[in-house]
Amino acid sequence: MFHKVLIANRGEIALRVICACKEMGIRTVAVYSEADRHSLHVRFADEAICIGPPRSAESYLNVPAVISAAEIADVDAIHPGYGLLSENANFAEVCRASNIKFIGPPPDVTRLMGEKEKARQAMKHAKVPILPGSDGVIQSDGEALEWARSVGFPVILKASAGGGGRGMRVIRSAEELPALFHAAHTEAMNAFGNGDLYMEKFIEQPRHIEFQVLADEHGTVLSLGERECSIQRRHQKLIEEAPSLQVTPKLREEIGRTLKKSLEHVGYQNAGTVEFLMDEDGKLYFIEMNTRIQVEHPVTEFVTGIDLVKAQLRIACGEKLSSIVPEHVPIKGHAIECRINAEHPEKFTPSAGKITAFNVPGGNGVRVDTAQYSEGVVPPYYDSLIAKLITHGHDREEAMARMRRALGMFVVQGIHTTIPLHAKIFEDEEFKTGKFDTKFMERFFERQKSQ
Amino acid sequence: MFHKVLIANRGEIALRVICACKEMGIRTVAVYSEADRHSLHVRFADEAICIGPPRSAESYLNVPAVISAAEIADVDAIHPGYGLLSENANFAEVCRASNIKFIGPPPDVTRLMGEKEKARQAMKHAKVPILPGSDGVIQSDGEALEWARSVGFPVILKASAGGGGRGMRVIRSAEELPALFHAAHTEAMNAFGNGDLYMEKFIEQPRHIEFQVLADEHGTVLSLGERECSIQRRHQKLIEEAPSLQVTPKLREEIGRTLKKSLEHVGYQNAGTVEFLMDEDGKLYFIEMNTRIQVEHPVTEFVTGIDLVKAQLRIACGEKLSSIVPEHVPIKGHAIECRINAEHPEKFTPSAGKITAFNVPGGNGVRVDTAQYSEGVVPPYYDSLIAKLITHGHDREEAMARMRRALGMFVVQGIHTTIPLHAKIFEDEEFKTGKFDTKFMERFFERQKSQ
Amino acid sequence: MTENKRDRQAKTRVMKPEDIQELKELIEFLKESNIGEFDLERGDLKVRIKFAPKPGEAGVLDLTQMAQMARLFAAQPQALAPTVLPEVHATAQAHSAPAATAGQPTAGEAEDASLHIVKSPIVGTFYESPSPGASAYVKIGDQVENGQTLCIVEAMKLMNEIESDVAGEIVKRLVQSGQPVEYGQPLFAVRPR
Amino acid sequence: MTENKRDRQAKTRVMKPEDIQELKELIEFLKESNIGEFDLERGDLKVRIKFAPKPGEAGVLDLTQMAQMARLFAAQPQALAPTVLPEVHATAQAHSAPAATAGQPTAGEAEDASLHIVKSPIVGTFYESPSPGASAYVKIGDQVENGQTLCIVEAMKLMNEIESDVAGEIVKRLVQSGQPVEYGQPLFAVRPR
Repeated sequence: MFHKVLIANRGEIALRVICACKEMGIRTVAVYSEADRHSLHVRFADEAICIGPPRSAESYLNVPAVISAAEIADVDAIHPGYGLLSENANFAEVCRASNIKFIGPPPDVTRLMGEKEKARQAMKHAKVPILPGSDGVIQSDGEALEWARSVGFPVILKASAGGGGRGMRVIRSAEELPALFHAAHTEAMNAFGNGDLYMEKFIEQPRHIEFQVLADEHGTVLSLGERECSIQRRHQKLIEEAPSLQVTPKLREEIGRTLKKSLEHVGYQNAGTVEFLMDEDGKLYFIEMNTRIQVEHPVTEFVTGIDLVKAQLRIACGEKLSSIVPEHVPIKGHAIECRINAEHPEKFTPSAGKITAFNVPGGNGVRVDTAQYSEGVVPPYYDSLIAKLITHGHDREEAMARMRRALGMFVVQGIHTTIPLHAKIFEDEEFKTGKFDTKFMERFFERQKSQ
Repeated sequence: MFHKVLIANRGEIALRVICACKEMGIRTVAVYSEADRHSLHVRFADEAICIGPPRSAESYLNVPAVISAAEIADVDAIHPGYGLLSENANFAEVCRASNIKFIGPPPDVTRLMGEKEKARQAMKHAKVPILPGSDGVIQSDGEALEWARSVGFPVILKASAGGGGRGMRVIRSAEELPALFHAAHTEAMNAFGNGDLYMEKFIEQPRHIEFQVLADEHGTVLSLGERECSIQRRHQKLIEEAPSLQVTPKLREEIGRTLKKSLEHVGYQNAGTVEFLMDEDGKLYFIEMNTRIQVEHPVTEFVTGIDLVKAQLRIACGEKLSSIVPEHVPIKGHAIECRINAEHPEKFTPSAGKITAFNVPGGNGVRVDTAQYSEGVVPPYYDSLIAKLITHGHDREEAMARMRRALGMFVVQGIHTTIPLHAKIFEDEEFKTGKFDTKFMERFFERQKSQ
Repeated sequence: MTENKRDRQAKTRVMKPEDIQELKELIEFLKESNIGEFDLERGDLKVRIKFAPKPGEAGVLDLTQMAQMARLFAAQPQALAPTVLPEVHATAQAHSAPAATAGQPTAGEAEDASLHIVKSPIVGTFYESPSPGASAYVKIGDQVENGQTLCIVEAMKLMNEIESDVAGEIVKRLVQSGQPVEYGQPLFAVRPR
Repeated sequence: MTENKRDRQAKTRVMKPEDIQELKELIEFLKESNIGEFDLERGDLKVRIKFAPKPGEAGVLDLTQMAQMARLFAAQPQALAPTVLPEVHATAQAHSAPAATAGQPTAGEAEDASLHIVKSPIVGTFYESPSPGASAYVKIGDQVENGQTLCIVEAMKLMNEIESDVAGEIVKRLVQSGQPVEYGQPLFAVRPR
């Protein structure tokens, strides 16, 4: 096992990785910016090195500073956490050149998955279902109709030359297609001087569902089931769950098999997450892959009993998946995570400042991942996530009930947080049913307003 | 289900019960003494009623005050927690007379188990193994030898008339018996004017092992496996684990069956714990039964996945065990609990006062049950337990590693706590092996001194 | 912080930690109450309070604030009183009536520090008269003697007569007949004679 | 706190560390409470508290305030420094050498506030000379110019020459050749001229 690992991150995920290392007997090196001098990841690491001023670009994103720190601390490996340098293939390459193990996939795989269209094609090639799109420009309404029929309505027309909704039309039936096609064409021509259109399958009420995978360095990939991440505001996830109520054991099994094959094919390594959209019929379409540990990994840990960060470390050390994870991993109960952000719960303005009171909930079935504390400071330079509150129960009902009581016992003063927003969402009838899609938050805000 | 429950307790267990009630949609009523006005159990209950001055005798142990509070708050039931009124059969009877459901066994069962000798006889009758003792006085060394041979050496002679070690002799072989018998007889005669002696089986290195049971009000009892509680200082438990490394699945099964039969026989109801001593050969001997939820119940919750406090509430409501707990409950992984007491970690003097900093550890596999917080006060009137730190892992190794890192992240300032003591115990080689007995702490202190 | 202040403090250093704690609580309270200036002397107790001129916010104290102040003045075993965790924002904290006023005199009375508060020595239900329909033991304006029964608090079907622990005039009854009361809850304000 | 202040404290030393801690807390609190004046006498207790006129409520920052805060941070990294969690008692915290002195002048140097500290602008390894065996760029007592190379900090196999940002006399070298240094770590104390 590694002797010493540098954690190239901050906040709760840095502390999460430090915890895993400590439990495995690995020495830890924290790096920090001047704004994070009093952070808990600095406090609880075995060593800590200041790598720059507050701005991320000059500290946490400063590759030479991070690598230098790794060199002077003489570490075996770097864990990048999420965000920051975690999906930077160049950083992974510099690590390799510096003879430091980057805990994540090889640079070329990161690079492949980073280029969306290439990733799409790679996955399509490996028989992972992707959102159908026309191969290039659709020339006529006749061709459009043919293509639409091949994937089924609704479809969406988009202008090849532009964005912003111009030249865009959702088409729900063959009857309305010709008129909409010509309208879109004209609009695109007027807006961009180019009337070219292409088409995609359109999902009216998509769910965001993602699959957690682990892959060792010996060619074996395993899927650990899915997470339901449809509760988002402006594409920022707020609440995540595992499992998804919409994913049957059969579908989970099926996708798991497909992912195993396709990711073994591309030579994937370490932890990763494959994101899908689910349509109203429960069909999944690949969108993209995140080549790192994910914010919401604890819900998977709760229902599988597998410590994903420890698994990352063991994989990076060359261990085989078969010695880390049982071949068949049953999904046990239901877990939900709320992201507690330092934001105004209605206006969503960031709320930096000093925390004057901080009481985290505990007790049965409750997990809190945070690097904050009473008298700690939320600096204005970084993302607003200050804590993750995760609950587990025998079923979704119990996990929700637990979350309600835990939210009620989570006291943060001195700054605004999204705790009150979460408390309201957990009282929402639509949320309670579990039948929602990525537009849930829009409807939720409408309901709140009308009250 | 109950509409409203009064929690006749304070501190972490009061909050624990409040959490369970909240998750079940039951309204909660806290009672508190003047010293606990700012406690979290008061803060987080739906209602709170001051029942008296700081001294327990005038508040938490004041039956009329508690019952009055229950009446003015119009509750359906009272949960007594542990300690205080929890094993007071008279209180349970007053509850019954006041038409308030006492969440625990019926008064007569509590009373039976409260009288140790009667409890022993009842269990013996039901074929539960008890520590063998002579039926009354042993008249001669010949009779002593015969009895000793029937139970096997070592045995212990005790004076019928007294205590304090006078007239007491441990006998390890037949050869030394006659001399020791006469010495004990003479000593007892000199000390108490009465030379009568009786004998018991003697266990050189006993382990303290207890079994958790649940019993519904329809005659069904289920054992949920054991806890290892040998790490004690002056009969106060410090660390508890589940499962015990010394209990084989076969023994667990066997004891479970025996307890089921015997407790169904005595008409046991609700949660309870059956305490045993284990001898060097792994044989168990009944000592006593605790007719309440236990401080260390979370380790059982971690390895069985069963919420014991919720089970108590559902049982008290008349639910059948079969609808609460699966018939076969597998033991999953290993859990350990450290009792964090407000005591000096070496001198064990109580340390009341204001907590100036309080950072509880979180993350994967860590549970904290506490009613304390930064700026909270530990009053000098009650027991010193301020928090329970519980970790879970795939095996004992992982649970211990987790405990080490969690202890390192548990910051309490302003008062002394046993956290540093626990940290040292978890570095102790004997502790790490898991091969210890109730005299562990004596040896541990010796080792510490010699360092 | 300025050295100035530190020096001044250093000279006046006769404060125990508990005192500082009390002061902090007092200041916290004054701030919440929007008070601009506050003087206090102890010898024969003088108090001067000046509210900060702030339009829109009334300079009126609510019940709990006033009670808090009374507690601070009383300066009794509260020395070790903890900072209360601030209110949760997420879920409503619907504390029952008795809890709200727990052990503290209500606004009207506390204004007049010369009043004596008779508190309930037990948890139970308050009744002003010996039986339904009967006239009250005492009414506002009555002169009562030390030891005179003022009311009943029923607990566990037992009618407990609550006696006055002072002689004087009943100025106010602080609870309604039939209302549940907790330990230490103020029942009557009495002007001692 | 600066050494300056520390000294002054030492002189007026009639206070125990706990007292100072308490006082600091009190002052911190008064500051937070926006209090302008505070008097206290003990003989028969007099208290006088006067609140400072509020320019705007502190506490939660909005966007514009945040920008302000960002500037504050930039100007003076420690300005808004949070209370540090007190040391853990359980496990030893073996922080590496660079962390220990992170960004702060060490005792000896800081005594003289007139000294200028040259800090490392990057993380790396400090070398006093251009190559092993060569003589040091500068030694104690040397007069240096603004922009003159003082040392090398090696980062990722690159030798970065660190220049003086002041003209004056080298009073002390604060790190050993070959020692790892972190961002902002003091390297030299220079007496400006």
